[in-house]
Parts: sequence; C-alpha cells; structure tokens
Amino acid sequence: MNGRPKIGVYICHCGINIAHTVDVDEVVKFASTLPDVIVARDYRYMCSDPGQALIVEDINNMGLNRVVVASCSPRMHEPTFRKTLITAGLNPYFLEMANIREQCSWVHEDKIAGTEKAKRLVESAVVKVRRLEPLEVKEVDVEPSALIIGAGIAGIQAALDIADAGFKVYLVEKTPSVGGHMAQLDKTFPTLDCSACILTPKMVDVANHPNIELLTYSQVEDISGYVGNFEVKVRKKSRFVDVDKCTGCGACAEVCRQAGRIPNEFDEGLGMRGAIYIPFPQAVPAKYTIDKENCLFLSRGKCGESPKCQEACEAGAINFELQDEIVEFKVGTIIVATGFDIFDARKKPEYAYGVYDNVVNALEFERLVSASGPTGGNVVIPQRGKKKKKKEDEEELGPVIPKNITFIQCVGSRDKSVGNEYCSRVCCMYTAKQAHLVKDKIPDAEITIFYMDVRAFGKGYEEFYDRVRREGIRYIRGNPSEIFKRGDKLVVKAEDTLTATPLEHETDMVVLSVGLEPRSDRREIIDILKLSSSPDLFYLEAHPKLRPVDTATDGIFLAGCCQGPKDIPDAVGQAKGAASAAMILLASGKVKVEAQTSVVDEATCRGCGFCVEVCPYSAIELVEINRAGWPVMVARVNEALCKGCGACSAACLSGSIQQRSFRDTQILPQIEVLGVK
Amino acid sequence: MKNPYIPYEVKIVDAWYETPGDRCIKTFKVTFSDEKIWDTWSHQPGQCAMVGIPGVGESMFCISSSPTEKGYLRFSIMKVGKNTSALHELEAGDTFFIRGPYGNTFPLEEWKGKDIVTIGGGIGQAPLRPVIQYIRDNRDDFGELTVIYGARTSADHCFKAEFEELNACGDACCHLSIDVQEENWPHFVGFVPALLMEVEPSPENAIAVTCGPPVMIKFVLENLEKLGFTPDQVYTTLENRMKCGIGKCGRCNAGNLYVCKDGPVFSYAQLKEVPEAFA
Amino acid sequence: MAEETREGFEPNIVAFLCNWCSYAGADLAGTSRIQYPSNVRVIRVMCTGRVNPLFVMNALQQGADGVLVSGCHPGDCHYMQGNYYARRRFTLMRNFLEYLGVDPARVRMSWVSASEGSKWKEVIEEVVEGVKAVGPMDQFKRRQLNW
Amino acid sequence: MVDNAKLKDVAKEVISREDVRLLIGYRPGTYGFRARPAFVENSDQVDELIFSPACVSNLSSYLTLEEKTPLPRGVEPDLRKVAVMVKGCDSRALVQQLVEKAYDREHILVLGIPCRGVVDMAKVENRFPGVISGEIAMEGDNLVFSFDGKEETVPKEELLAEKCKRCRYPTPLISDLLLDDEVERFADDDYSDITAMEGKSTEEKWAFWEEQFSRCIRCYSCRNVCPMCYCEDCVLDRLKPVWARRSVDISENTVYHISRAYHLAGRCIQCGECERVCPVDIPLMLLNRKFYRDVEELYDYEPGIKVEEKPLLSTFSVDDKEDFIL
Amino acid sequence: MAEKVLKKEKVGEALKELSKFRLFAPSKSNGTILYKQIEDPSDACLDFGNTTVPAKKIVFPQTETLFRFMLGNPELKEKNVEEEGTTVVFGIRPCDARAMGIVDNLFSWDYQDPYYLKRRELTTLVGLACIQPPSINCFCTSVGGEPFSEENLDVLLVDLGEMYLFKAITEKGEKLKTTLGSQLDEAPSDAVKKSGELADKANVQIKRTIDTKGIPEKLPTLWENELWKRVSAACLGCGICTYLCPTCHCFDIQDEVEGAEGRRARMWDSCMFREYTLHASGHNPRPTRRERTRNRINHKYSYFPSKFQVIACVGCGRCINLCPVNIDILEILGQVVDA
Ligand SMILES: Cc1cc2nc3c(=O)[nH]c(=O)nc-3n(C[C@H](O)[C@H](O)[C@H](O)COP(=O)(O)OP(=O)(O)OC[C@H]3O[C@@H](n4cnc5c(N)ncnc54)[C@H](O)[C@@H]3O)c2cc1C
Ligand SMILES: Cc1cc2nc3c(=O)[nH]c(=O)nc-3n(C[C@H](O)[C@H](O)[C@H](O)COP(=O)(O)OP(=O)(O)OC[C@H]3O[C@@H](n4cnc5c(N)ncnc54)[C@H](O)[C@@H]3O)c2cc1C
Ligand code: SF4
Ligand code: SF4
Ligand code: SF4
Ligand code: SF4
Ligand code: SF4
Ligand code: SF4
Repeated sequence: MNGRPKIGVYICHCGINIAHTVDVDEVVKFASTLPDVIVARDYRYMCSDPGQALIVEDINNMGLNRVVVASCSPRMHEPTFRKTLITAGLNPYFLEMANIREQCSWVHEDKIAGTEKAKRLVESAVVKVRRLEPLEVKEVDVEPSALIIGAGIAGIQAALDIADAGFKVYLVEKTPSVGGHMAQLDKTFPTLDCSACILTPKMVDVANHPNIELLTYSQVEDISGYVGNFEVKVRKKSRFVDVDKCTGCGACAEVCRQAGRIPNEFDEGLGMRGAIYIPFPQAVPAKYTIDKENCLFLSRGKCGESPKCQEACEAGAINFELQDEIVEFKVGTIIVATGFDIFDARKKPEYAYGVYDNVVNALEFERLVSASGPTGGNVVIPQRGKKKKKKEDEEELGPVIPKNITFIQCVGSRDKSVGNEYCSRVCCMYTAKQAHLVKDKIPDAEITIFYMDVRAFGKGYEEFYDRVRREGIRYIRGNPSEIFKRGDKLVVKAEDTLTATPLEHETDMVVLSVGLEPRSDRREIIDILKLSSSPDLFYLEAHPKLRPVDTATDGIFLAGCCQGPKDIPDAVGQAKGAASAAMILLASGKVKVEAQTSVVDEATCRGCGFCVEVCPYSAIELVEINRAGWPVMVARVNEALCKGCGACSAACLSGSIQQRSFRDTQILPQIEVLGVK
Repeated sequence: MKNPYIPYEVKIVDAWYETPGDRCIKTFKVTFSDEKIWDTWSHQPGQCAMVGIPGVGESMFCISSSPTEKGYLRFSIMKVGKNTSALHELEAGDTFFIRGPYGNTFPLEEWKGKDIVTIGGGIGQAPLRPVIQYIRDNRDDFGELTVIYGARTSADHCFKAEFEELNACGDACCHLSIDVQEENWPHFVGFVPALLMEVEPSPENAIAVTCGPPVMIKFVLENLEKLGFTPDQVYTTLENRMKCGIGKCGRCNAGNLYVCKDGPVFSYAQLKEVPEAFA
Repeated sequence: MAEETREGFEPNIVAFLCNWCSYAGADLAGTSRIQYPSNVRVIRVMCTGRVNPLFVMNALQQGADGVLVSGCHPGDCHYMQGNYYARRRFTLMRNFLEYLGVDPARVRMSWVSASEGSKWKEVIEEVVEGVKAVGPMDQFKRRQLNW
Repeated sequence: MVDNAKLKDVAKEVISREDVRLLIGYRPGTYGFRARPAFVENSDQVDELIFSPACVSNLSSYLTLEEKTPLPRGVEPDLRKVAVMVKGCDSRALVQQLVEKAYDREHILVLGIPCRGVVDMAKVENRFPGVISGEIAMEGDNLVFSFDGKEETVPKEELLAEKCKRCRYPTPLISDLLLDDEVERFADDDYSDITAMEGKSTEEKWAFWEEQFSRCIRCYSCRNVCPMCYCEDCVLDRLKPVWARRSVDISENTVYHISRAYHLAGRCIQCGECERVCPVDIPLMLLNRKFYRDVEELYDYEPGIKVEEKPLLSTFSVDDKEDFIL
Repeated sequence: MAEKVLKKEKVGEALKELSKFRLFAPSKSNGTILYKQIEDPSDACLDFGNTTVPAKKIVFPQTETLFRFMLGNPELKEKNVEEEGTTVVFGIRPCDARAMGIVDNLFSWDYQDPYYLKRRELTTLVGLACIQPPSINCFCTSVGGEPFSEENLDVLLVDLGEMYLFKAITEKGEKLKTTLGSQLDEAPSDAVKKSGELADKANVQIKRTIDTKGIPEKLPTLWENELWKRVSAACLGCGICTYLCPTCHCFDIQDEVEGAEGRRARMWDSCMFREYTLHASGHNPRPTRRERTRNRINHKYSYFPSKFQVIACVGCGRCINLCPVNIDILEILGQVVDA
C-alpha cells in the first residue's frame, strides 16, 4: 500500500553560513510550490536538537513520509538526519539532502545565482525523495571460526593467533606438511637463527592446538557465502596411509621398492625419496604419504608379489583403498596465505640453469647448506639426473667441493623482459646470508656476487650486509650477460658497471638468486574466492596503504607472500595483522551489511552476466530460474556481499539491475529538473 | 459535438483500501467537479470509464457502482503499473479525470424475473458489484441472488463488509472462498470453480455472470456447462488492453469484436464464436 | 536561439560526482571557501561506475548545455574499479557524441580527489568556459514540434 | 559456392536427428531474386532449402527472437537443439550471443557457410527492375542472374552488399559442420566512411544526422532484426523509467539512435542487418561502425570473435587512454 | 465540360501557387521518397513509384497532440486542427487515396474522431494515376482498386508525357482547379482518350493478383490452421508492415510532460509489437508473432470487412516490398485460398 508522498522540506540557515549568500525565504517559498511538498520550513540550525525536533514534530503531526534537508553536505549530517527520521518512526532512507552550503553558499558569493542554484538542488532532492523506497539495514551473524589457506609461516602464525584468542581455526595445507618455504631454509637473515629451530616449535603448536583443525594434504574445492557465513568444502587427498594408525616410524619408506628413486620436492629435487615418504624429518604431521603417481602398486596395480611397505608397517596403517575425503564446514572469515613460487631460472636461458649441474638456484642452495639437507650441509656441486643407484656410487663419484662460488642477484626480479618489474625484497639479503654460510663451511672459498643494487632496508639488514662484505666477499656491480663452460670451469660474462670494464669471471659454481613469483596455481584460489590480482599478479589488497591485509571481499584477508614478496618478519607481521582483522569480525559476532544494495528484476534480466563481470565484490551470480515453465538464467545479488557501488546498474543494458536509492527511476527525474534552466 | 478524448475532472469524496500488499486494491468514490455533468451522465452496470491523471496517462476501469447509487461513481483499482500506482497515491479531496461511460451493459432488463448467480474472483468482482447493487436496489424485479466469490487469501477479498451485509439482510446468499486454509476461516477453501460446484446453483430460469482471471473464467464456464447452464444464460466481461475506449485505437479486439464498443459484456453464446476471446 | 548565444550566456551543467572523492573534493572547496562559477548542478552517486553514459544523453536532451562526470583518480576508487569502467564507457560515448556533432567541450570527465578542492574549482572553471564558448546546446532538446 | 544438393543432404541428416527440433536456413523468396528465412521441422521441408548470394538475412537473430509462451503446468520445455545456417558475419553474432550467455552452446548446432559475399538486394532490384522471379548464383568473381529464361553476368563487386566489401571473416568462426571449403579473407575494413564523417565540422555532422534521424519512423525493425538486441523488455520501450518517449520527433529519434548505438558498443558484429532493413534508408552502419572502429582502435577489441572473451564494457585496462580527462 | 491539363513545365508554378496551403508532395530524401511539406517546388518529385511512408501520415500524423494542460491545473486545452488550414496532397497514388476512404469508416464509426475527420475535411487529394505499377508487388486490382482509380480523390492527374491530364472529380477538386486557373491549360482533344488507353494498359501490367472473393468468410474458419505458424515464423515483429500500410490505423496514447506543461498525445502503434496487447499482469492474449500475424491478416481481410464491408487493404504492396524478411501478404492470402 502506498499513500501519497508527503514531503517536508527543511532549509537550514546554518547561522549565516547559508543565509549569507542564499535567500532562504525565497527557497522556502519555492520549495512549498513543488509537487507533493506539504511543508517547507527554515531554521537557524537544522542539525541542532530543536531543529531536529521540528522535523520529528512535522512527521508526527502532518503525516510526512519523506524528508528533504537542505543544509550542509550529506557526508556530514546524513547520519544525523537519518537518526532523526528513525526517532520519528520513519524509515531512515526516506531522506534526501540538498547540499546548499559546501556546494552552494560557501562557493558562490553572488546571492542571486546562489539562490537560484539552491532552488534547483532542493528541487532535485524533492523529485528524488518522492521516489525513494524504504530500506532495511541488515546485520548478519558471524560464524566464530576462521579458515586459513596455506600453512607457511604466515598461515601458521595467523592460525596460532586466532586460535589463541579462542576461535576455531581450520588450517588447510596443500602439501603433506606444514611449514612452507621457511622450512626449506637453513639459517635466516639477518640474525642467522636456524630456520628449523624457530619454525618447528610453531609447527608442533599448530598440530597440537585444541582450537586448530589441521587439514594437510588438502585443498579447498569450493567456497560460497559471504562475510560471517562462508561455506567451505575441502578435499582431503588420500595419503593411502591411515594417519590415525601411522606412528611415523618410517619402516615403510626403508623398504619401498622406489626408495631413493624419486626426487624429493622438499629438497628441490636434490635429494631422493621413495613412493612412500615424509617430506622432511621434522614434518608436521609426522605421517607418511604415498605418492600415487610413483607408487608401483597404485600406478600399475602390482608391486612385486605384494607391496613391501604394507608388510613392513606393523601398525597396519597402509591402506590402498583409502579415498579422498570431502569435509565441509562453515567459517566467518578467511585468510589467504598461500605464499609464493620461486622464479623459474630457465626463463633466462643465458644463465644456463638446467644445462649445467653447477648452476643452481638459491632455494636449492638453501637445501645444500642445510644440515638436514640431502648433502648433510656440505656445499657440493649437485649431480642431477645421475640417479644414485647404490650408496656406494656416491662414494665412487665423490663429492666435488667448489672453491669458487659466484652469486647472481636479481634473477627474475626487476626485469621487464621476464615480466617481473618488482623487487623481490629478499634476494639481496639471502644472497649475503648464503655467501656468509659458504664462508662458514668453506673458509677458503672465493665468493663473488654480481648485483644491480643492494637493498638492505630492514632492521639490522644494512649491518648484516656490512658484516658479510667485510668477510671478504667481492661485490661486482653488473648484470651478467652469459654463462658458458670453459673446460670444467664456468665462465660468467659481465660488465663491471662501476668501472665500465667488461669481464669474464671463472668459477666452479653459480648460485642464481631467484626472485619470488606469484604461485603458478594461484588461479585456483582466484576462481574460488574471486580475488583480484594486482598488475604483478600477486593477490590484490583492498587499499595499498590503508587496508593492506583486506581484500575487496568483506571477511577475506591476505597474509604473507601471496600478496607480494616479503621476508619472514614482514610475513609474520602481516599475518598478525590479518589475524587481528579477522578477530575483530569474529569477536563482534555481527556484521552490518550495506542497505543501498542492488536488486535484479528477474522478469527482464537476460542473464548476460555483464553485471557479474563488473561487480568488484563478486556479489552477483547467475542462477537458473523457471520463467513460465522455461529454464532461464538470471542474475541474483547477494545482499551481504554487495557494497552498493552501482557499477552493475550502469553495465546492465536492459536496466534490470538497479541500485537501491540510486535507481534509474530516481536519478532520471533529478537530471530532468537539473537540466531545465 | 463533444470531443470524446477530453475527460472530465472528478473529485474524490472518499477512498479506502480493499486489500493490502504489492498489488493492493483501492476503491475511490468520486463525483464530478462540475456538478452539471451529472445531468448528461448516465451509465448502466457493466460499463466502464477511462480513468487517468494528465501527465501520467489513462486506463480503463469498470464503474463499480450501480446507477442506482446516486451522486457518486465508484472505481476499485488494483495497483499494477504506472497509472494505477499514480492513482493509488490519491486521497479524498484530490482529483483525477474520467471519460465515458463506455461499452455495453449487462442486459438487466432481460434478466428481470430470473435468478442471478454472480461468480467472481479477485478484482474481477469489480464489474459484478454494480450488478449486485442494482438488483438490491430493484430487489423485487429479480429472483434469487447467489454471490460466489473467491480470492487467494482472506485479506485479498474485496468488498468484505458488503458481503457480510448482503448475507445479513437476506438480499443474497454469499459463498466465499480462499485458495488455502487459514485460521478461523469458516467458509470454503479451494478455487472458485470448485466452490461453484459446491454451491451447485440451478440453471432453471437463471443467469450466471462471471468475471475474474482468465484461467478462472475458463473453468467456471466449463463447470457452468456441467451444471446445465446454456451459453446464452452465461455472461462475462472481457478486459483486453485498450487505449481509446471508443473503437479507434485498435488493440482491444477479440476476433471481430471491439471489446470497448461491442463489449465488455458478452454472453458466452457470443464468445463461443470468437476463438480469441479467452486467449 | 543562436542569438542569445555567447553574450551573457550562462550554461547549465549537470555533474555526476562520486561520493568518496569528487563530492568530497567539492565539499572541501566549500569548506575552504574557494569561489567558482555557479553553473554546475551536482547529482551525487556512490561511484562513477554507477553513471550510465546514457545519462549524458538524457541530460543534454533535458536541456543541459554540458555534462561533467567526476570521480576518484585511477587506482583510488573506493570500490576499486568503478572509475576504470566509467573511463571506458565515457571515452566511447564522448567520441560518439562528437561524431554526431556535439561539441566535445560539452561532455567532460575529471578525476578530483577528496583533497583537491582547488582542482575542483579549476575543473569547474574550465568546463564552464568551454561550454560558454560553444553556446547553448539545443541539438537534442525536445523541440515541442507537435505541441 | 555451397553445393545446394549437399546442403539439402546435410540438412536432412541434421533435422532427422533426435536432438534437433528445428533447422533455420534459407529458401527462395516470393518475388524477384529474393531469398528468405526457412524454418524446417522435418525432413519433408528440406527440399526448399537453398544457399545463394541472395541469402542476406542473419539467421542467428532467430535464436534469440523466439518467444517462449508460458508452458502449462506439467508440460516439459522442449530444449532440443536448434540448427542454424550462418555465414561468416552471421557466425560472429553466435559468438557474441555466447559471450553474453544468451543460451548454452549445446542448444545450438551450427551449420557454417564459408561465404564469398551476398548481394545488396536494393542494388539488384535497381539493376533488374520488375523481375517477378529469378535466381542468383556466384561464379568466380561474377554474379549470374537467371530470370525469364535468360542469364546475365555482373561482376560481383558491383552488386555486393557493403558489409561484404569489408568482411574480415568470410568463414564462420564457430561451426559444428562446415558446408564448404574455407574461404580466404577477401576484404578488409579501412573505415574510410567513418574517417570521412569525422572529418566534417561539428555543424556539418549534426546537420547530416539531424536529417537522417528525422526520417526515422521508429518501426524498430533495426532493433528487432539485430541479433544482439534481444532484451525481453527493451529499455527503449519502457514506461518506467522513460528513456525514449514513444512520440516520434527528432529529439526522441536521436535518443533512440544514441541509446541503441551505445548498447551495441563492443557488441555489434557488423552484420549490417539494421541498415538493410531500415525502410527509410538511415545509414545505421555509419553509427555502429563508429563505435566498432573506436573500440578496435582504443581497446584492441573485436566483438564476436572469441567465446571466452569478456564483454568489452565489463572489462578495463589500467592503461586505458584518458587524454581527455581533466 | 472542357478538360484541363497541367503542362509539366508549369508544375513548379502550380506548386508555388498551392504552397499557400499546407502543401504536401513526394520528395526525395537520401534516395527515399517521402511526403514532405513543400515550400520550394523544386523539392517535389513527381517522378516516383510510390512513397515509402503512405500519405496517411498527413491526415493521421505519427504523433499528434490531443490536448495540452498545465500540471495540477484542471483546464485541458484541446488541440485545434482547424488552425492547420487547408491541406493539399499533391501526387498521391490512387491506392493511398482509396485507403483514406477505408480508414474514414473507422474514424467516423460511432464516436467521431474529431482530429482525423477535421483534417480529412480540410484536405484536398490530388492523385497521380499509375501509368505503370510502381512495384511488382502492386495488386490494387485484386482488392477493388485500380491504377487509375478516382475513388476518394479530388483531382486525378494522368501523366500524358508532356503534360498531366487534370481531372477534377469532386467539388474540392473543382475549387482547386479554380485556384490553379492560370497554371492549367485546355486539354488537347485526345487527352481523355489517351488517358483511357493508358489506364487499360496499366491494368494489365499488374502481374501479381489474387481472387479475394470468399476470403473474408473463409478466414475465421482457419483459426487454428497450420499456415499461420509457417507464414509468421520469420517475422521480426517490427512495425514496418503496419506503419507503412496506408490502411493501418492503430494508435497508442501517452502523456508527456515538459516541466510544468504537458500533453496527451497519440502515436501510431502496431499490432505486430509484443507490448501492443500485453497486460500489466504479464498476460498477453497474443503472445507470439503467430497470433499477431494472424490478427493482422484477419483484421484486414475479415474483421474490417465484417464491420465496414470493405477489405482494409488497397494492394499497394508496401508491406511486401518493405518487409525485411519477405513475409508476403499475397502468399498468405494464396495459402488461405488453398487451405
Ligand atoms: C631462497 C630463499 C631464501 C630465503 N631466506 C630468507 C631468510 O633468510 N630470512 C627471511 O626472513 N626470509 C627469507 N626468505 C623469504 C621467506 O621464505 C618467506 O618470507 C616466507 O617463506 C613466506 O612465508 P609464507 O607463509 O608467506 O609463504 P610460503 O612459505 O610459500 O607458504 C605458503 C604455504 O601455503 C601452501 N599453499 C599454497 N597454495 C595452497 C593452496 N591452494 N591450498 C593449501 N595450501 C597452499 C604451500 O604449500 C605452503 O606451505 C627466503 C626466500 C627464499 C626463496
Ligand atoms: C474493460 C476493462 C475494465 C477494467 N476494469 C478494471 C477494474 O475495475 N479494476 C482494475 O483494477 N483494473 C481494471 N482493468 C484493468 C486495468 O485497465 C489495468 O490494470 C490498467 O490499465 C493498468 O494500467 P497501469 O498504467 O497501471 O499499468 P501499466 O502496465 O503501466 O500499463 C500500461 C498501459 O497498459 C494498458 N494495460 C495494461 N494492463 C492492462 C489490462 N489488464 N487491461 C487493459 N489494459 C491494460 C493500459 O492501457 C496502460 O495504460 C480493466 C480493464 C479493462 C479493459
Ligand atoms: S547485466 Fe542486466 S541483463 Fe545482464 S545479467 Fe545482469 S541484470 Fe541481467
Ligand atoms: S529501421 Fe529505420 S525507420 Fe525503423 S526504427 Fe530503425 S532507423 Fe528507424
Ligand atoms: S547493430 Fe546492426 S550490424 Fe550490428 S549486430 Fe545489430 S543488426 Fe548487425
Ligand atoms: S536497444 Fe538495448 S535494451 Fe533495447 S534490445 Fe537492444 S540491447 Fe536491449
Ligand atoms: S511481417 Fe515483416 S514487416 Fe511485418 S512485422 Fe513481420 S517482419 Fe516486420
Ligand atoms: S496490407 Fe500491405 S498491400 Fe495492403 S494496403 Fe497495407 S501495406 Fe498495402
């Protein structure tokens, strides 16, 4: 039911701020002639208590059902007058303001022109308010739990913080163990603590925390819903090992027919493992996993007489029948902490990575220097592709210890030719760290570092860099152009740009300080969460300065290197930030959702999805409906996600999606009255 | 000669909502602003008028008061679109414009002495109301009056008070229905055609008049036939879209009949020949 | 019509401003008491992304002599992308109107941030000057031919 | 040229398929050299099918034109495939319709016709006035007209439709069955018409368009024939809000044409149908080609080429040009 | 009674003379022939087939104000057609003139339509006989017309080569003859005979014909016939066949407001449009182009004759010529006959 619109227009003098250059009386007179205006009044200060009381009184006495306040900017007092309407029992969205101060009296001295403009603005507000509709401010409950995707240091830290605050956390990790890249590192700059020493306790905490449900070897399959109410579907991939039974004794791995034949990812392929394996000794959970592709039984259906591992396992944990499991749960908020990939040095063929065994990337080098790595911490030239058939082979060949090691920085960073314009922020420092570690292990080694600039901006970094340089490491400013082999030496061709002399530098081993890149599988998460990417393809934050851990979608946050290259302190710092942002939501238990959302006319929508494409918040989806017996696709707005920008309304050709309070039927009349002189 | 496109101003004497909701129905009681027009105005049950507001538009509505109700006209209008929304904003004291009366009328003269059954659904009761009222005001000229009426819910029933009064004063026997059961609903539950079978009026010396949504009419007609009503005992009114109301603008035709001029009242016998009538 | 042109012609310009940057920028011009011509009448929308380019056409038909759309600088949109969409839409619409014979001075767009009160003034001055120079817009105006 | 015997065979096979409910092709027209759309529902109707340079209609419009009447309760909708014959240009409409999710790919079966051009029927009728019934065939670069028992050969250049003279995609970009060998691109677009128009002064431009728009009778044929104009309820028909009034005058006509042209920006696939059907010869291609050219030039975007493409105005690039923005 | 002729070299003069009235004549605009109000005689083009838009738009404009008002003011200001003054349509084809006669039935049936009828009264029709049919789809002779038909005309011009035979038919025609006085010359003695011969020749040049006898009665019997689906399948539902038909007369009425001022106006409408019969509820009694095509043909060939005893089609062929998808009323009628 609707009665006739009864509009009250209230024109504020704002002391003399408005009245000085706008003839308020004339505006009042004019307003009272407008269609459906029941009353038009002026007052010295509309926003004052008596001013507001005036409006409330009129609403009550004259049955007003719409209100126009002509005063200052709505950015200032719209909330005030909305409350006034609520006080009077009217829907707060039956208010429209005409800004006759900031955008009229204060900027136009000429009283005639100012008055004329004020009249137009009031008229525009009147025609709009007449067509406004009541809106509801909704709140939704927040499920008191969080999902964290990725269990690198960032994910682990965020999980621990949120869990410590008493909320349930689901921590989903793709690989068999938590830890991420940090677990692969040996020592960490600038303090040189051993990575495992500081990380492992946290990994264990994660596994034991009563509030954390750890889902390793798992992948998020689908997420629907909106802030406070996300529905999550996770696939727990089958390990073919019953984790409840597995004691982590490793008897199975010893006997695996594939033992030592498969490059271990954790060791960047420098070490070998079997088909049943644990990625590294400190892995959490300490449970074995069968790699389906390489297991003879699973890939060929036959493993000797019978699978040896199964025989060896006393706990009876191995079960080839185990299937992937889908777990579903609800969370209120999500933190994405999926980390990074390293740059694939093959994309710079001049460095001959993948061609010569003695050209390695920095992560491989981390494994080489790591005491728990494949060489037990001995820096040797790796021999790739030569499968160690027997233990003795290794001795036969003997490790080759490099005496001259060369590092090249900025491989894949700050390099337009490979599409990465950004600085990876860790390479300068980890190169210095690695150089130092070499010095530790092979004190007589000659070490050269090719660099473009050294960036040591963090706390204690410049000091660390200084210290390393003083250890006798040679820094040459220049970008090598080629690496080739001469005899059993590698030759690095470069130009020392400080002295402008071309040089050829002979060395035993080259370490490429590769940059950090967005994960190659990042689209999985983009598709599921509809995240945006910045031009560098890392996930995009809502605001680079003020909302650095938020995403465009309410309730979804970013932590760690998935948002951009970071070192560990920054990753942890951001993780804590994301955790606290998530906890604000979880702690308040409720979120308000925008009222001026968009809404679809399903009768006319043609299901083209233009609106779906433009919506920055993924608030619109196409759904199938039944139109007089026919299945048709139409757009539907999730009001909890919609932020009310209205971009969809302008994208829709058929005018089927309209933003409440900014509908075509509300704006066109404004244009009409403002267009007329 | 008066220009048939120029409407007269009428003033709302009273206005009230019959039903709530998005598609609410509001009844307006109006009189001509210029009293003199009453002298030239005469309408009969079944006739319509173009109702509009200059600047908004016009649409056709049946006059839901009987000529026996002197001094005012009634319109019951359901809010469905542009004009009707604008009309719904009006209140007592406001004005709008009408032109008419248009169309033919129920042949009440011919029906004298007969039993009358009206079968209405939803807003379709609007054209039946003047028939009922006319009979009440000429009660002795007609036989028994049976009123069958249904709407989706009890809230959607138009003219509630009048039905009660009708029953109370014994002028007619009213049978009401709603589509699904509600608390405290003492009457029939189901669709109007079913209620019709329940009431089972006799075709003997009777006339049946029906109006409502197209599907309802279709089944009511079938059921009336089952009850033994012959096509010439059954009347209905059609509501095709129309713009001029005076047989020029073209669109209201059902076959070769101009609904605005040849109708809106038709006997079923007539419509049986017109394949488009119930499209 | 053409006679009343130029001399004393005060154009009427309809502007669509996004709530977060340009509207705030215009407010700032006000708080700073920066004086500028009164020819521009503002319609506030939440984002330039809401502004249908056909609004421009409509305004010109309804009698406006010029139209201005103003929003956040690229990259600063409160809704992240709205101004990028707007930019595309308006580039095309503006070119098209020019192609039909509408002087491009009538269809303007600007980026004015919440802190650019003085830029707002400059924009207004430039737009008003531009429209003044080309005179009243009567091409699309309803001419009441059959009235 | 598509072999008409083969075409009939294919059509017969297609329409006999269980999962195909309708085949849309061409058949001879009722007078002159005309051909017209044919709607084949069973194999008996196949014999009338043809393809010739007279087959100008873009049949993809019919995929979105079909009105679906309310189904009585309990009646299942017939969702079987519709097979449709498309030339190169027409196929782009299918692609664009798919970009816009007008229907599912599985709901159509595309019979592609590699095309060497169709005629401008107005030119043909000027050249051979008063012919009651005749046929057109293409032989090499010539058109052969047979009527009243005689044959006349005309170089195709003279009577070809304008759009064919600019056609970049003579072979359908999407098809399930190609009815002939692929045709090499034989023309390209230099947009000289657009540049010429752009070269005029503001006054000349408006004088030109005012004249053109004033002729429009708003019969909506250009919209209804357009394969991209398939909104259930076009905004230009709506009473709430009114974008374009129903009354026909220069102001409302202008608004109609601006609105439609803008709605086709980045969507119009240059089939030329709108201009062809206009009874008062308004050069509509000059409007939508302006957008087409700008879109190509500014955003390197051509509609109706790739099904996976995002709609032009639902995408942006951070580096989009903005030299006019203050 | 001595016949007059209008020599071709005097046409300009004659038009000049007539332009003191509201004078309409065919004119070429961008290759399209349309009626145009003529101020400069050289704008007129008498060497034409037929206009794309029929002359009906002169007496029944596409958009026409009914009355004006000020918002909130009860006073309604009726449009005064009388003010338009005398109108002359110069060079109207006989079919278009016949069509006006047919449409007169509708506008004067029962309620009198003041706008249309007044304008008809004010209008003088100067016809131009079709020496040869303007198009191959002309079939006026099948529906009671002729290339030289004088029906409804006030004057008939016949092109005799150097000159037009000027035949005044009605009183209005005679008046026009007087007006033109000095521009007209005495007809040569053989003019009438020559005109007769031309008429006979023109008649036989009509190639496409159909026997319409019985169609009005037969149509209602074919309501559910298969043929409607077949003939309408390609239809686009546009307004061409109806807007351009000289006998189509449907209109819509809409209010338009400009500031405080407003008008109620009517504008052509087409039964081929979807929203023509669409109800506010979404129900549409003619939901597809099949029903709409059927209605169009029935209206012209059955409903109208049943009400006014004349077929509402003059065989001008426009709907055939201009239909973008070659929907052909002659073919449809043929199928009706054969059905
Ligand atoms: C060679 C090298 C040396 C370095 N040395 C130092 C150093 O000395 N000091 C220092 O401060 N920093 C160093 N860094 C940087 C440091 O590694 C990073 O700052 C840190 O690892 C970032 O942690 P993260 O949690 O963001 O990402 P990651 O460590 O990459 O963790 C991401 C986790 O998410 C998981 N994951 C990814 N996608 C999914 C998915 N879809 N579903 C579930 N799980 C998923 C991954 O498996 C991984 O476990 C070094 C980096 C390199 C490359
Ligand atoms: C003879 C007759 C009697 C009627 N009696 C009543 C009545 O008593 N009470 C009542 O509520 N309604 C009645 N109607 C229906 C009423 O005319 C429409 O609901 C009304 O026109 C809708 O107008 P609108 O502007 O609100 O809708 P919009 O959808 O905005 O209408 C646009 C135009 O469509 C036309 N239109 C739309 N729907 C219909 C329809 N169902 N019938 C006719 N024209 C339509 C009108 O011409 C209207 O101007 C009657 C219709 C007819 C023909
Ligand atoms: S853009 Fe409009 S028509 Fe397309 S899906 Fe969205 S609401 Fe529907
Ligand atoms: S087809 Fe021609 S006349 Fe018809 S609406 Fe389009 S432009 Fe106007
Ligand atoms: S606008 Fe014209 S050329 Fe473009 S797709 Fe539509 S009909 Fe074809
Ligand atoms: S003009 Fe626009 S709204 Fe209308 S049908 Fe075409 S695309 Fe749809
Ligand atoms: S028959 Fe032809 S002209 Fe008529 S509506 Fe259909 S397509 Fe248009
Ligand atoms: S129906 Fe066709 S042929 Fe007949 S008068 Fe109309 S346009 Fe001419």
